[in-house]
Parts: sequence; C-alpha cells; structure tokens
Amino acid sequence: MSQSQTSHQIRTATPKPDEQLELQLGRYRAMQLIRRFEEEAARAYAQGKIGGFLHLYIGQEAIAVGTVEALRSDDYVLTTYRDHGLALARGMSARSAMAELYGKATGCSRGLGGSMHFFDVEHHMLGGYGIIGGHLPIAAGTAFASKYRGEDRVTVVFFGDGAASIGDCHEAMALAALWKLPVVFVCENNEYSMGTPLSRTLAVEDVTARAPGYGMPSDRFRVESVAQVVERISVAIERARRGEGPSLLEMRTYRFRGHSMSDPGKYRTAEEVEERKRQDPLLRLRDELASRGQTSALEGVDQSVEDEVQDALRFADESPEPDASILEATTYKGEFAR
Amino acid sequence: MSQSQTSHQIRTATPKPDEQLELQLGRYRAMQLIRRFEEEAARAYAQGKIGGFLHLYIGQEAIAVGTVEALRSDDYVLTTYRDHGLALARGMSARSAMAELYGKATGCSRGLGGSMHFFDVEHHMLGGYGIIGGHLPIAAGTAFASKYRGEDRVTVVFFGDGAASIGDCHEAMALAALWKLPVVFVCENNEYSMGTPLSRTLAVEDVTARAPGYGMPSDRFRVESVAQVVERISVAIERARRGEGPSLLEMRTYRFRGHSMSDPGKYRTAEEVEERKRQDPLLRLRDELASRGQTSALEGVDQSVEDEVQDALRFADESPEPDASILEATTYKGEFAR
Amino acid sequence: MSDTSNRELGSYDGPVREVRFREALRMGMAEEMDRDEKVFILGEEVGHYQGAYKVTEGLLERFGEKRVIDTPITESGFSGIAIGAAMVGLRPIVEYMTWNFSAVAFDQILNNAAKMRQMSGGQLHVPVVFRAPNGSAKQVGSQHSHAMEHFYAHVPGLKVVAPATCADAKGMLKTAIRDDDPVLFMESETLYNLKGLCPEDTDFTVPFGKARIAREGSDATIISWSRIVHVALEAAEELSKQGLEVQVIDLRSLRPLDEEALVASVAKTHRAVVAYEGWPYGGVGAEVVDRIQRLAFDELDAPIERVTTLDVPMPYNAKLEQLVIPQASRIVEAVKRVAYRG
Amino acid sequence: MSDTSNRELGSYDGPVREVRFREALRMGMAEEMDRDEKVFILGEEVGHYQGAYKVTEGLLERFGEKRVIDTPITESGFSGIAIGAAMVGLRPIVEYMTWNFSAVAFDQILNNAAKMRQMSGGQLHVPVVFRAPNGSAKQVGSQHSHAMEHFYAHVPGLKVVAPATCADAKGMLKTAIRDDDPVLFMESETLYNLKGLCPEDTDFTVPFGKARIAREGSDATIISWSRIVHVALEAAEELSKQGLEVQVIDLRSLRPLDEEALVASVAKTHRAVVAYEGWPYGGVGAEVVDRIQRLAFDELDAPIERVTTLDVPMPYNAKLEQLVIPQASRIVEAVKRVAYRG
Ligand SMILES: Cc1ncc(C[n+]2csc(CCOP(=O)(O)OP(=O)(O)O)c2C)c(N)n1
Ligand SMILES: Cc1ncc(C[n+]2csc(CCOP(=O)(O)OP(=O)(O)O)c2C)c(N)n1
Ligand SMILES: [Mg+2]
Ligand SMILES: [Mg+2]
Repeated sequence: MSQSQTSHQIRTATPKPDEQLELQLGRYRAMQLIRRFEEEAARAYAQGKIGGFLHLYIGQEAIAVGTVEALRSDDYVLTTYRDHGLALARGMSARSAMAELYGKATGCSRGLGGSMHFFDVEHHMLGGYGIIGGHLPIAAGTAFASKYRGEDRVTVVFFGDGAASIGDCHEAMALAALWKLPVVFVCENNEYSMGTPLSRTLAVEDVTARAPGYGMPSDRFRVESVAQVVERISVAIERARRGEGPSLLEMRTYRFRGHSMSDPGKYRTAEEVEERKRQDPLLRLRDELASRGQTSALEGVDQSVEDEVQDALRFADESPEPDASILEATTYKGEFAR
Repeated sequence: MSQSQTSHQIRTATPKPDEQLELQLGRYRAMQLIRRFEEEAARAYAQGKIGGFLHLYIGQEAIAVGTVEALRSDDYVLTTYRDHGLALARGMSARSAMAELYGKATGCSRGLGGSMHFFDVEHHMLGGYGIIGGHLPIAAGTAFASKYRGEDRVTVVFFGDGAASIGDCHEAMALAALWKLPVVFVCENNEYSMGTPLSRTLAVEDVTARAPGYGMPSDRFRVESVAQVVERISVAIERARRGEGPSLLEMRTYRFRGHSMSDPGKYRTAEEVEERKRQDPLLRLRDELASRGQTSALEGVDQSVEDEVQDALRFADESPEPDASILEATTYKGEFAR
Repeated sequence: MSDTSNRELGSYDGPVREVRFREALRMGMAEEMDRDEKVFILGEEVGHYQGAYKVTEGLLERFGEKRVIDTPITESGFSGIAIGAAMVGLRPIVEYMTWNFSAVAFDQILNNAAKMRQMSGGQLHVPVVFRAPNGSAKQVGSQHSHAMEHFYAHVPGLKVVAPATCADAKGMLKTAIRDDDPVLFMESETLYNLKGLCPEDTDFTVPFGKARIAREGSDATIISWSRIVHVALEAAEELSKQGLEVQVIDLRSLRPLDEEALVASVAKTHRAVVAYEGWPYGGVGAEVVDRIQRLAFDELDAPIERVTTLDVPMPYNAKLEQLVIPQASRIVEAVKRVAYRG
Repeated sequence: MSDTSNRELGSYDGPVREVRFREALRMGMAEEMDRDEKVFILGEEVGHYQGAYKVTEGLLERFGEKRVIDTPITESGFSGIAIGAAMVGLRPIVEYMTWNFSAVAFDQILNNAAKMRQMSGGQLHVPVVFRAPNGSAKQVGSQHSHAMEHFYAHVPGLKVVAPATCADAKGMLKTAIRDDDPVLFMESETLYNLKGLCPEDTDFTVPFGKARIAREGSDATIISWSRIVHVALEAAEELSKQGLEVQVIDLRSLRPLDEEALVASVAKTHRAVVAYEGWPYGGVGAEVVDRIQRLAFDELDAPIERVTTLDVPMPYNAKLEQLVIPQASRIVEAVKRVAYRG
C-alpha cells in the first residue's frame, strides 16, 4: 500500500506444494465456472431466454475470485450490475444465478432483480446495483454497521472506472475515511466506461491519485492472476479488519466482451482485444497448470464445470415463473402501504 | 501553485508609493463597507426588518475584496449564501444589497431572493446559492460557456470547508479539470461548518490535498491581507485565462460572527474568537495605514462608508415592496406554464 | 367551538405530559434508543450542536458519540450509509437539516431505500427513518421551502407521514422507528414550539394509515396534514361563526392513506377541500382528490377544491411569502365555494 | 377505424418524410444546431458511441467535438454545467442515458434550473433542454424503469413534455430548444423505432400546452401521453369493435397542461380514463383527474378512472413486467367501467 508502506503479506502461510496445486486448481475452477456460465448466458440471451441488460464479467474473473479467497465468509461484498462473477465466486449456486437471469422464482432474487440485481444474503453478497456510484455509500453503511456492532467483518465494494467521477463515490470515500470504516474500495478499471476510454473520463488516469486527499492508503496494479489479487487485496482487508480504516485499490483489467449484449464494441480495435485476451488470467493459469502436468485434472474440472452449467441451464429452464403475489410482498412487509 | 511551480507574480507592475497608498485606502474602504454594511444588517435583523437567514461575512472580507481586485470586470463570480461581501466588493450598490435584505422591490433580486440569493448580472455576480455544493457545477458551466465562445473570461467560485465533502464539489472539479475549464475554485476555510470543526468533517484537514487527484494545481494559505489574496489568486486566474485550466485554492480564514443570526456560536471559545479578531485583516490594514500617517484619510473613508450605509438603510426602508405580479413573471418567461 | 385537545390523544388514557412538539419527537427517539441498541441517529449538527432546531438536544450527552453522530454535509453519502446499515440489521434515524436537502439524496431514497426489498427478492429490508422539518419556514427563500412529501409519497416502497400534534409526533415517530420499511417523517419548523399533551407511556404508538378527526362537523370536510391542520382549524372556527360546521381531517399518514376516513367524511358532508403546503400540480393533494372522486363519486355535491401553496417558487419577501402559503382565509373561501355559499 | 396518421401532422401541409422517432429527434436537434451556434449537446456516449440509443448518431461527425460532447458519468455535474452555460447565454441540450439517472441530478433541476429566474429576480434565465428515454424499457428492472415526469411536472419553473408521434418528436423538441425556460423532454426507448411522417420544414414547431386529438369518439375520453397513446389507440380499436367509440387525447404537453382540451372532451363524452406509465399515487395522472373534476364537475357521469403502472417497483420477470405496465386490455376494462358497460 502506497501510504502504509507495509510490504505485501499473504494472508495465510505459504501452502505446501500439493496444497498449492489444489489451491490453483480451485482458482481455475472458480474462474472457469464464471466464464462458462456467462458464455452460456450470452447464448441464452441470443435465444431470447434472458432479457434486459446482460453485462458480462468475462476477462475480469480473477478479481472476484481472488477477492473472495482473501475474505472471510461472513464479510460483506457489493458490486455493480456486472455482478455474476462476484456472486458465483462468493458461492451462489449456478442454478440460482441462471434462474435469476431467466426471471424465474427460483432465482437468487426470485426473478425480480435480473442480471443487474443479484443478491444472496446467505453468502453475504449484498447486491448488484444499477445506478453508478449509488452502492458505494451502501457499502460504507454495511461497514459502518460492523464497526457499530464491534464486529471485525470487512466490506469489499467494487466499482468501475466510469464511477470514479460521480458524487456518491466521493462521498462514500470521504465518510469512510473520516469514520475509519472497515471497507475496501476496489475500482475495477477495465479501461472503458461503456464506449468511453479513460482518457475521456479522467483528467488523471489513476484513480488512486485520489486516495491521499482522503488520507487513505491505496494500491494499483494490472491484474495477472488470482494469487496476485489475493496477495494485494489482503493487505487492505486486514487493515480494515484491524480497525485501521478503508483503502482504495485500483485493479487494471479488461472486459473481453462488449459493455452489455447490445454493445457492438466498435470503440476498440480487434488487435487491442486480441492482445488483452492473450494476457487472460484464466488462460494463463490453465497454461501454467497444464505445464505442470495437470492436463487431466484440468479436464476433470472443465467437465464438472460443464455439468454444473448445463444443470443450471436446465434448472432455469424448468423452474416456474414467480407468481404475481410476490409483487406486493416485496414492496412492503405486512400490509401494503397505498 | 504547488504543481505548476511558478513563483507568485503580481498581476500588475508594482505601483508607485502614492498609488500604493491609494490602492490600500481603496482596499480598506471596500472591506470597511462590507463590515459596516453587515453590522447594520445584523442590527436591522434584530429589529425584525430583515427575516430568514442572514449569514455574515465579517472577518472574511479580504478574500472577496482581493479576488475582485485580481479579476477583470467581465469575469464571473459565484458564491454560497454567505454572499454580501462578494456582491459589495464586486460593485453592487449598498442600496440594492440592503433593499434585498429588506425584501424590497428595489433589491438586487427584487426582494425575491433575500440574503442568500444576491444576484447582480450587470456586475457578473451570478449568485448566492443555498444548497451546499450545488453552485460549483453552475460555475463550471459559466466557465464552460466562456471556453465554448472562445472568450478569455474567468469564473471564480467560492465554497466553504463544509462543502468539500459533497458530491457536486467533486463532480465540478473532476469535469472542470478534464475539460480544462477556466474556473478557479476557492475554498473559504473558516474552520467551521456551522458548529462542526474541520476535524469532524475532513479526514485530511487540507482541501488542496484533493487537487493532485484531479491534476489541478493548488495553493493554500492563511489570509492576512487583501494584497496577499490578490497576489496568490492572480496566479490561478491568469492560468485559467491562458486556457490552462482550473485551480483549487484554499484560503484559511475565520468568521467572527455565528454561522447565521440564530447561531449562538457555543462551539468556539471566546478566547479563540478574540485571538482571531486580533489578526483581522481589516484591523491590520487600518493600523498599517494609521501608522503611515493616514489617520485623517481613514476617517474620511469611514465617514463616506457610514454615509453610504446609512443611505442604504434609508433607501431600503423607504423602498416599496414587490408587487404580487412579479411572482408568475419570474417563474416563466411569457405565458405561465400550469 | 369543539375541544380539539382531547382529540389529539385518541383512545389513550394513560399519563400525559405537556410538551413542545420538538420534545415529543425527542421523547420518541430517546425511548426507542433506550429500548433498542440498534437505533441510532445521524445527521448534520445533531450532536455537539444539539440539532439545528434543537430536536436532538441532550441526546449526545445521553447516548454518546456512537449513537448520536454528526455528519459532514453529504446527504447522499450518509443516507446511503444509513440504508446500508439498515440492510444488515441496524435501525438508523437520519435527520436532514431540512427536507430540502434530501434532494441531493433523492437517488438513494428512490433507488436504494425504496427498492432494496424488491431487488433482493425479499431477502433484505431497510428499517430506516428519514426525518426533518419540511415545507415553509419563515422567509428562507425558494431553495429552502419545499414541501417534499409530494415527491416521495409517489414512490411504492416508502411510507410518508406528517403529524400535526405532539401526541402524534411522538407516537408516529415511534411507529416509524419500529417499522421494517423506510419511513419518511415530515416535521415543520413552525410546529416545533407547539405545545400539547403527550402520552408518557413508552409503548404508546400511533399506527400508520389512520387519519385523525381533528374537529367534527357535517357541512363540509377539510382534509389537511402537518402544520396546515392548525390553519384549517382556524378556518373552521371562522366558518363556524359564519354558520358552517366543517369536519377537519388530519390525514397524518400520507402513504398509507386512509381512504376509508375520506369516504366516510364525504359521505356525511358531500363537500371537500384539501388544504396543505406544496405546489398545486399533482402531489398528495391531487391523490386525495382522486380517491374521493373515485370512491365517493355519488356522494359529492360539488367539485373538490384544493388550497395549496401558489404555483411559484417561494419568494423571500414576507408579504409575498404569506400570499403564497395557504392561509385560513383562503381555506374559508374555498369551503364557502364548495358549500355554494361563496 | 379513424385515420390517425393525418392527425399527427395537425394543420401542417408542407413536405414530409417518413422517419423513425429517433431520427425525428435527431432532425430537430440538427436543424436547431444549424440555425443557432449556441445550441450544443452533452451527455454520456452521445458522441463517439453515437448515442446509447443512437438518437445522436452522426451528430459528432457533423458538428464536431465542440458541440457534441461526451461526458463522464456525472449527471449532477453536467446538468449543473448546462444550467450554468445556459445562464450566460448558451442553449444546451442535455441527454441523460435514461431519465432514471436524472435522480442523481434532481437537486440541480429542482433548485437551480427551476429557480434561477426567480432567485435572481428575473435577471437570469435557463434555456436548457433535458431529454432522455423515460418509463419502462424491456426487463431492465426496478432501478431503470421510472416514469420521471411525475416528479418533475410538480415543479413550477419547469416545462415537461412527452410526445407520442414522430412529428411531435421533432416539432416539440425544436420548441423546447427555442424555449427560454428549462424543458424536460420525455422520450421512450420503445418508441424510438416507431415510424411516422415528419415535416421537413425547418421552421415546423409544435407549441406547448396544446393537446392533440389522436382519435375521435364520443362515448368516453382516454387521456394519455408518450408511448401509452399507442396502447390507448389499440384499446380504442378494441372498444370500437365492442360498440364504444372513444376519443383519445394525446396530452403531449404535461406542464403546461391543456385544461381546455380536457374540459371540451369530457363535455362531449362525460366519461374519462387517464392511462399512462407511472405509479398511481399522485403524479400527472392525479392532476388530470383533479382538473377534470374541478373544471367539468357537472359534465361527469362516472368517476374518472386511471390505468397506471401498478404500485410496485418494476419486476424483471417479463410476464410480471407486462402485468405491471398498463396494457390495452386494462384500458378497455376501465373504459367499460366508466361507461357502465363492465
Ligand atoms: C448514474 C448512472 N448514470 C448512467 C448509467 C448508465 N451506465 C450503466 S453502466 C455505464 C458505464 C459504466 O462504466 P464503468 O464504471 O467503467 O463500469 P464497467 O461497465 O466498465 O464495468 C453507464 C454509463 C447508470 N447506470 N447510472
Ligand atoms: C446540501 C445542503 N445540506 C445542508 C445545508 C445546511 N447548511 C447551510 S450552511 C451549512 C454549513 C456550511 O459550512 P461551510 O461550507 O464551511 O460554509 P460557511 O458557512 O462556514 O461559510 C449547512 C450544513 C445546505 N444548505 N445544503
Ligand atoms: Mg469500466
Ligand atoms: Mg466553514
């Protein structure tokens, strides 16, 4: 962290070689599940089984997977509408996620939220939000509650590079820093806000340049692997857990797909996208594991992911639609207020 | 300026001794007019002739007077509800200002705006605003217009230390920096936001610590004199005029009165206030001029200020109230839209 | 002349104390804070300064900095913090210095407070109270004089209440704090000094969705809420002198709205005037009109009239301000018109 | 079956071109930009991306970066910039990606755009146009489906319009750009592909405050605006088959509101249904009801009904979404009820 000047420490002791392999295969599986889940979601979207917006996380998986690994299971996470990856990494079942995309009663938000509003309270995944910046104060609020209760739970909240200029981003950081709330702000800088490159949204193309203004430590890096994300974010998480306040991280990444399904992505060259795909953390981890003789283990993982995703699709397809009776019941508790 | 590293330059050549004296007497007069105007306004308020909020600028006069001196007459200025000082410094007549406080038709805003909404388009004083932070984007907008038109007009906008945390402050700065708008952001840091000291509003008690995050140059100083304000702000104004973009200045000052008339100011000790009053730029300039043998000149100035303020009070008292016919006409141009 | 003070306590017959409106609010908050550790207050100047309008006076000393929190000027930020804290089980009370400043937090209220239960498919809920003085004060100008209930009552997921009496101030605020959904609580700067009897029972609460009959009468109905209830009662006195006995309904709960009380009254009087602060276009007043014309169409003997803030931004000038704000005289005229006594 | 396409051009009889709704808007903007250097456009993705919904397609190439400006995601900031620029003489057109996102700019619209003329005692004015798609799209969920006119039409100082046809899209947008006060222009994502005839005359404008009769009929009146006008026409066809001929009024200008058209229609039909997107509590619909009951009380033979978005946050599920949004079938039923044919 640039300010605290502590060296990066890994949260747990370095695992033994075997454990290390297991760990890496587990990371691979978690990323591959997101990747394949979303590829199939894109296909289902094309078939009209999914509607509305569908923002894919493909290319950014290492961030969610690494963050979740670094967190305790009772920590809170919140993110934007680009939320499938975090939800799955956090332990939401592919069934519940896919059923939500299909708008089914068995979906994580009972078919009311859709792609942008994945919620899974059991796994402390506190949403998927559609208004840029609006969820950052909410995350400061869940962190506030942890502090109020004297718990050592941490909140991690993600936002895009495009969100860095909006008022709520500033207010959330200013308040979190002032009150030393246990929250980690993670900017997933994928270089574009819809079709707009950083150069047209930020006077200083470094979001962490804001951190000193709030007296927050910060860290900034290009995402290469899950292991790296775990290592770097753990510093901020542990700092928050110790009650020393918030941090700002900027993780430089790239989305391989368009902003949403309706985006042809004309603002980027094919070369740029290809070049970034060659640096895909998922691909690199796969290559690494393959080169360490794990080809058949990888195949096993791939097959199990495939089964899980196909099962999710079937489940989503066969699930019932929510009944109209759900509408008023999710507007108010008890009697309807009209 | 911390970033541009240019040394402070005075906008005009150093004046000759006589001129220098004239200049200082002029500055004294401008400050004294604000001081006396507001003292009388406070009295009229106590008599029930003025209603609503009345936020006095007493103690901060050097900022408005110095800024106006550094500006061209066609530059735009905007400020908060604490707006009497800037309006008078900018050339609004004491009559028009006092009549506004009295809610009279002859007031600068025809009695509709009151203390918080002084507007004087002739002098390019574009308001007095009541919502914290809300006028900063407006100021970026007037600067935007200057740039759009290819004019070299500058906008200076003032805000309080309490406004530094709000979203619009951030958005205005982010956009002004990105688009290199000719605007100077001046934080009048008077140490308190109503009853709240800086330490309870800012994690970093230095608003200019934000500037690098926007790539803006900044400057920060404790206000001692009009001359100093002229010197320091001129750097930022000329930078904006050259088309090099916005700057952020933090002027450390103090208000001698309560936040508004209803504030007993219990959150500060009498000693603190007394100590600051001894550093009053107005008093210091008076002492300096007196020590340079200007006692009778000062008395002349005082008398002319007195006459002007008394005339303003009389004028305000005798002026007519606005007629109800003004209401719809200031809601829409032409036909009323219901 | 009807005795209105008894009407303020409803069926409550326990011990009472005479207090001012602001104290009634404070009692309500303090009792709930005593009862439930999860309740806390945040807002600008609520602590060390003792509240911009002294509603929270003494609470910092009593409950400490952990539970009475001074915030920077960041309405959107601290509203969001309250919503987030409520989502995971706390019960925040947000004080805005005035409701006007909630405009910068509009998105948080509309998109997070009101939608959380639904977006999460019912997994989460947001037990937060937003409270502040609302409507006109005295000569504070156009940016500081909004009647904000007209924006918020439109939104499903929110509840909006606006008491007029000390008993309701306490009882409804306690209900709001105990409610599991977001409640927007509208006070009035010009009511804070009002004196009235207030139940001392710490379990005294006033349910939402029930209007209060502030005065009996059968010649016409005046429907009102918050400060204007008192103006309506003034108008009713004057009308009584002129031979018209009007029933005054204090709506007090705007969402949920007590349709039954409206219908019952109009079934008796056949004439209605809605009087409140806020601009004429749309809003709560138009909704009241619609409910009456829809649910009691055959009972109406005259068009329903509304007495509202005039359709202009609030002027600073004192006389114009009074002209723009609803006055008893305008209510009297409106009632006479609907009673064809104009 | 009445010919509705002619009704779209009003009295205009110059050259026309068949265009889609989004092109009509683009024509309107481009013509005004040609006419007046002071007109420019700013918003997210309006330039290089060609507009999130392609309304501004080609304008960057035609007018350059100076006049077609991509903004960061800062609705409050760039709304304020537009207001400030308008105050000193420019004529900005702000495109929000959708009206939903104006919620974070609510304060700028309420407190600066709407109040500037008044606060300055008439010295300043704000000729700005805010435009965006409004209301439901398709399965975009509760945070992205607001009908925002119901918040804004309440506010004096603003004008709010919501055209339903290509001719009005162009003509009213040009009127908005030429207007000296802030105009909020409500479009609809689901209308952008609509085809219609559009006047080519670069001085063709459509005045505010005049409703359009979209269909003749004397058995009942349906009042509507924006996308739902087309749903209302569908309902009218169905009703015609069932023997009821309804007049369909396309309000198109919400503030100012054409009371005379409402009264004239109800004087003929004696029955009215207001159909639109937006929640039932308050809003433009309740205002329309109030005007009719107040100004045409004696003409009414039945209570006025409203067909609105149901009173819940918008669900994502497609079937529930359709259930919540006003449909022709619900309008048909409402008309039959007011015509006592239920
Ligand atoms: C307040 C607000 N304005 C506009 C939008 C529309 N919008 C949705 S996503 C998006 C781009 C966001 O980019 P970024 O923050 O970089 O996140 P990414 O999509 O790249 O993950 C925009 C403009 C919105 N959702 N909220
Ligand atoms: C958005 C908003 N919230 C709250 C207020 C109420 N308010 C008016 S002035 C003020 C304090 C501002 O302090 P500061 O910015 O330091 O300016 P100063 O009064 O010291 O000049 C507050 C909280 C407001 N006007 N606007
Ligand atoms: Mg991005
Ligand atoms: Mg201050």
